[in-house]
Amino acid sequence: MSSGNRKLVTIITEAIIETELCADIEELGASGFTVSNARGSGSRGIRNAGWSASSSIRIEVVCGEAIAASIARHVSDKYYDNYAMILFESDIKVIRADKFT
Amino acid sequence: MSSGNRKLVTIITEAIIETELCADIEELGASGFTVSNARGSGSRGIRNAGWSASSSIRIEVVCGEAIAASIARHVSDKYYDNYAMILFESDIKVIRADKFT
Amino acid sequence: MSSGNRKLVTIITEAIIETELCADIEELGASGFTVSNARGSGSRGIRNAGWSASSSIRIEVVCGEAIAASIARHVSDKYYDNYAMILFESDIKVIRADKFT
Amino acid sequence: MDPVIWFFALGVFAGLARSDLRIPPAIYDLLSMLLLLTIGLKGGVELARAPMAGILPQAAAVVAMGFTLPLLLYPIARKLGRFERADAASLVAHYGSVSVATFAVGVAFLADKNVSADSQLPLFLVLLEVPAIVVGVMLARRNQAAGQWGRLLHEVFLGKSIVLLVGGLLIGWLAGPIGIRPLEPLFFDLFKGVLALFLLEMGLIAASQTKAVRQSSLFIIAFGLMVPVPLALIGALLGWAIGLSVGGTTLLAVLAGSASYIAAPAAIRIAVPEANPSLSLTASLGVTFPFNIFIGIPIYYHIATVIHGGVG
Amino acid sequence: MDPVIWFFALGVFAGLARSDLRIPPAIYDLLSMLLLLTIGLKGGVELARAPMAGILPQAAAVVAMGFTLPLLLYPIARKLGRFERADAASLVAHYGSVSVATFAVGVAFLADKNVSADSQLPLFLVLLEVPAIVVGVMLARRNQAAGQWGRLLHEVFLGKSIVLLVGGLLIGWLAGPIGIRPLEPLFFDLFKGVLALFLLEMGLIAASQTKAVRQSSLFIIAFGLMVPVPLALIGALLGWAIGLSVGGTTLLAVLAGSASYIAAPAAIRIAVPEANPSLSLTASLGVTFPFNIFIGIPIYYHIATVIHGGVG
Amino acid sequence: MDPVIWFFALGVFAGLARSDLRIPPAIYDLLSMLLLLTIGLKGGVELARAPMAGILPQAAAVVAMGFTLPLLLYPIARKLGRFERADAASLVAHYGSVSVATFAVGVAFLADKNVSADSQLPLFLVLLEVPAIVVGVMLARRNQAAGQWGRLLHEVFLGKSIVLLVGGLLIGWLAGPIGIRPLEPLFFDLFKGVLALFLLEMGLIAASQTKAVRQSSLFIIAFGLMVPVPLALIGALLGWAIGLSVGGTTLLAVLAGSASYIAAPAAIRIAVPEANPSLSLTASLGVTFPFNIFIGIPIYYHIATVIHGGVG
Ligand SMILES: Nc1ncnc2c1ncn2[C@@H]1O[C@H](COP(=O)(O)O)[C@@H](O)[C@H]1O
Ligand SMILES: Nc1ncnc2c1ncn2[C@@H]1O[C@H](COP(=O)(O)O)[C@@H](O)[C@H]1O
Ligand SMILES: Nc1ncnc2c1ncn2[C@@H]1O[C@H](COP(=O)(O)O)[C@@H](O)[C@H]1O
Ligand code: NA
Ligand code: NA
Ligand code: NA
Repeated sequence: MSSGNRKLVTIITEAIIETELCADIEELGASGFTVSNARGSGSRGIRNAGWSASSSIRIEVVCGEAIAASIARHVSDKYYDNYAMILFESDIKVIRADKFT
Repeated sequence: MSSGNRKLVTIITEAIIETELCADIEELGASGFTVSNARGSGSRGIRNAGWSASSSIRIEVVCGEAIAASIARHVSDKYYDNYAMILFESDIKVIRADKFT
Repeated sequence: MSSGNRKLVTIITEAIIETELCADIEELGASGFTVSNARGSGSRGIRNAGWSASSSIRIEVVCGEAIAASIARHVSDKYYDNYAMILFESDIKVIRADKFT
Repeated sequence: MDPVIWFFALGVFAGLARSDLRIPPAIYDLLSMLLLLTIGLKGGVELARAPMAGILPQAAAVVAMGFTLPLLLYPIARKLGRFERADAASLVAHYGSVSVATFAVGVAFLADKNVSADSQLPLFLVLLEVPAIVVGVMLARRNQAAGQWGRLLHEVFLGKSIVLLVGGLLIGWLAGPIGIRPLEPLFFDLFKGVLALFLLEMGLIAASQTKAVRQSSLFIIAFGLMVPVPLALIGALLGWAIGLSVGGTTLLAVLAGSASYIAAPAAIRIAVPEANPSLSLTASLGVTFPFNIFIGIPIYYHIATVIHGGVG
Repeated sequence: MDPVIWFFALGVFAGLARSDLRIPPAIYDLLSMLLLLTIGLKGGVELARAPMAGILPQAAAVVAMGFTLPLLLYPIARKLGRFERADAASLVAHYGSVSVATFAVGVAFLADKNVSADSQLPLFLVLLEVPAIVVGVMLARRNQAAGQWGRLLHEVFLGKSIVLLVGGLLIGWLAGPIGIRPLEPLFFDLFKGVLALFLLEMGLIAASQTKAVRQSSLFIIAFGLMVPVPLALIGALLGWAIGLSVGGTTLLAVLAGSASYIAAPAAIRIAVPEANPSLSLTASLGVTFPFNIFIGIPIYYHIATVIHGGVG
Repeated sequence: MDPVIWFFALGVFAGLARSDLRIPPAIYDLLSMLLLLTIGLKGGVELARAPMAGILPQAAAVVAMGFTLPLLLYPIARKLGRFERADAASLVAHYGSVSVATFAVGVAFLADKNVSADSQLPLFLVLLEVPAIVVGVMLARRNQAAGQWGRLLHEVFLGKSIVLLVGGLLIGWLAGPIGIRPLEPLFFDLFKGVLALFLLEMGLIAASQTKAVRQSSLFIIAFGLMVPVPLALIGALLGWAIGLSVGGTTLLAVLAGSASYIAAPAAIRIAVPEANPSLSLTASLGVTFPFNIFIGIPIYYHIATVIHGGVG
């Protein structure tokens, strides 16, 4: 069981950009991503899943430091100003680390 | 892209107190929160989303150390004894850190 | 409010093994677990919740280092080769730490 | 036996046999929403036909019963059950309040027998949901802070079941028998089918309670089995006394003999969080609900016909 | 008043009173899917009966109106509202486009009055959804990159509402009045009930907009209240001019006077992300939608009868 | 062509065109639950009418076919397809087992043609679901631990599709044609509409398989296209031999020629996890399902009429 240190990048944002954002993440070199539904409140008001047009998603990406940095940069440049969004990063240890670039 | 260190506070608890708990969190000074649905099992038995009255939620709050501590204290004082609940904290790095108090 | 350091083990895998995997986790000594629904993409292709037979789940377990290690070992031995799955671990601080073995 | 009851049995079987059959929560919400609106609309349409005059004193009597039943049960729970005050209060709140699903099965039972019921019963269903919860909370904490009470009453009166029932009543009453016609295919024609699916889910839930039932004290099981008939008898006598028909008397008995498992648990969880929620739920959902739909309702109907001199 | 409107009122009440009543997103999706398919199928079946000959020039006129309305509104938003270009463009895209739920309430309104409408109206509904969005995006960015346009048109033309409407139209047209019969119980008989549940949710959503409405500028509220009738008048005149019946004229007025809150927000969110989405949504959902279903539709029907000389 | 088939086509189109049309998983669960219960209930009601006497030997013959078909296919998958043992076993388990949705389309097809079918077919549907899976697992691992077998049989026999089909059969049989009447509006009248929505989702799913189909070996595509008709022919001959009507013969052919994509994938995923799930799924869902509903079913009906001497 090879295990190693990686970054977990979490993005919470509007469901409407799911397709585009996931495509961007793959393009930036991440080996995968996980999406789940969420709702919440932040600087740009309440976002409630009760009405599909304004629901949120949480995207998680396990990746190396370099890709994490480039996701953070790209995503914040491209979307942050116009879409409700937060992005954070934490340190994790993954098993079978070799499959995460 | 300003980034900085913050805490991620995660609370897993009963769906029935969502409204009240979220109001408390905002009152304690957090700039936002994210809620998603969950199910699980712990010291207070199985909680299955199949029956709405006993489903769980997971609340996540990104905030500074002081607010994290006050959330932990307040929430555990007010709810821990009577509601199924766990609470934990981890270190994260957020982009646009200035917006998280 | 006693608080202490623990591990958060996160497993993202196929929904079909939820029952079995959760039973394993309890058997390995974890005091509980939390499950939520997800979708995603990884080395084994796209997994979309749109069709129930191929949806994913995310399981989180709060536990001590020893149990975290045994979960990682057991799970990766038993499931990793045949099921779409990733597993990672992070450091957290929990309140009422005594209840997490 | 009415086929909808078999759906309950199917759910219990699937649950006990650990089948992977599940009703998604969203579907459960849809089904219960449809049931509540249907009962409300049906009652409202009937009320539009009936003279409102005589209903007020009847309603007052029904509300009085709602306050009385939990007070009758409380000593039993404290003395015989040796329950802490919070747990006893929670239990009597559940049994004083009512179960919409049991009521719906009662409605279907009467429809099968071609027995009609008075139009005000859905109104009584609404009226009976609240008083027992209030009594339960008062028993648990006599010096409740005022702010908490506000929140509790809000929770109960604006809980979705009351909003949908009362909303349905009003809409049915405003629309009347003709205005409601375009809504009938969804709300009236599908009623039995929707009830069947709902009972399938109820069966799955009841099965998930079996472990709790087995672990619970004998008292809880005995309570769940033996309390409904006496309560229903009180309901039936009251129904007869205030001049309801046989059908109406049966349904009032069903309401009195049923125990809440939606409104009461939610309200008590908030107002009396130190009560153990699984105690009351085990009794009401795991014992009394199945008892009522299989055994209780036919008994209550029999009681109603006897009281009305229908036998002999 | 049509009882489905009361469901909207019930939703608004529940939302304002902060009831815990919620429609799960999956159920909202089911309801809107059923409405869209029903409208499409109904239109398709009617089209199968009608001669297609005269429809083409009518359709061209309707599309022309779709391009014109937002251009008429744009100066108002810029000058009177003092909006930035992006916000003004977003607003006129919403009001130039159409609301399926308002259309459905219009259809139910006419059915209640036993007024029949021309079969091509669902087709016009589809045709009117797109042009205003295109105009809005062009107003916001005249030098839009070509790649973005591709994505936008894809988003709009293959958005689920158009796919279901056009798909329903085609299937209804292919199946014809007889082939469609086995589908009628779900899609036609349940229509009003489904619409009622949908409006319940719309009421909850509208109530959640009240805070936004109160915080928004007076201009937005005035815009939402005063723009629909003139727009509807244009629609009614066009309907009369191209030879529609009173019913068809009413529905074209409804389309013109309604504002989009599904297709337009989604498309604009992608094509003009710097526009503040809550401005347009507050106006269309929080102000214009309730205005139209309570007050607007009867007015538009009155206008249509007057134009057709039906009064006097 | 039956309009429900167009819904499948609409789903495929929307999926290929990357529309944002999605059916929420909870709705998919509701639709499949309704279909399974409807088929079960319908069969049960018919069984209540029919004499049970002759059915037992027929059932035995059908089960024997269920064990035989995968054994016939296995050498093809191993020799011609050069598949590993696990993958070949998985593939034949899928094709030996049956597809409820294909069966439902077959039922709708016959209803359109006013051809009635024998009442025991839903029973045969249940009986055919299991044997092929058992054979597949035995082919994959001859020395399977006993404990695993227990779990597998549990998974299959208590999987939700069998629980709902058998439960529906029993309830329909207990209720009989009169007792079932109140359930007809939901389960029988809406059947075609529910099937239409279900096929819309199936179309979306099939479209999502196109990438897998394109990437898969030619063998998988050829297998998915060429195996159904011979299998269906076997089914038709057996149906004729055991004395079924033309309708019943057609449906048994449909069952034989269809491939499972719900029960089998789930069971095989657990019992033979080293098999690549996308191979079998691509064939059964991406190739055989569309083939059967567009082309196969009419052919099987033709075969059945020819065997019964209906042509000439
Ligand atoms: N402090 C926070 N903690 C947790 N989640 C947050 C926080 N702030 C914002 N969010 C989430 O991120 C989404 C977008 O945030 P914003 O762009 O600030 O409106 C919100 O709807 C929340 O779900
Ligand atoms: N060790 C654990 N790891 C992950 N989640 C847990 C754990 N213990 C409890 N939970 C979650 O927290 C909820 C409440 O826990 P408890 O109060 O211990 O019953 C459970 O239903 C689980 O969802
Ligand atoms: N790099 C990643 N980051 C986040 N989630 C991932 C990643 N790789 C895989 N996953 C998730 O884990 C599931 C199984 O991964 P795999 O076994 O690689 O197909 C995927 O469907 C994703 O939900
Ligand atoms: Na009661
Ligand atoms: Na408009
Ligand atoms: Na087969």
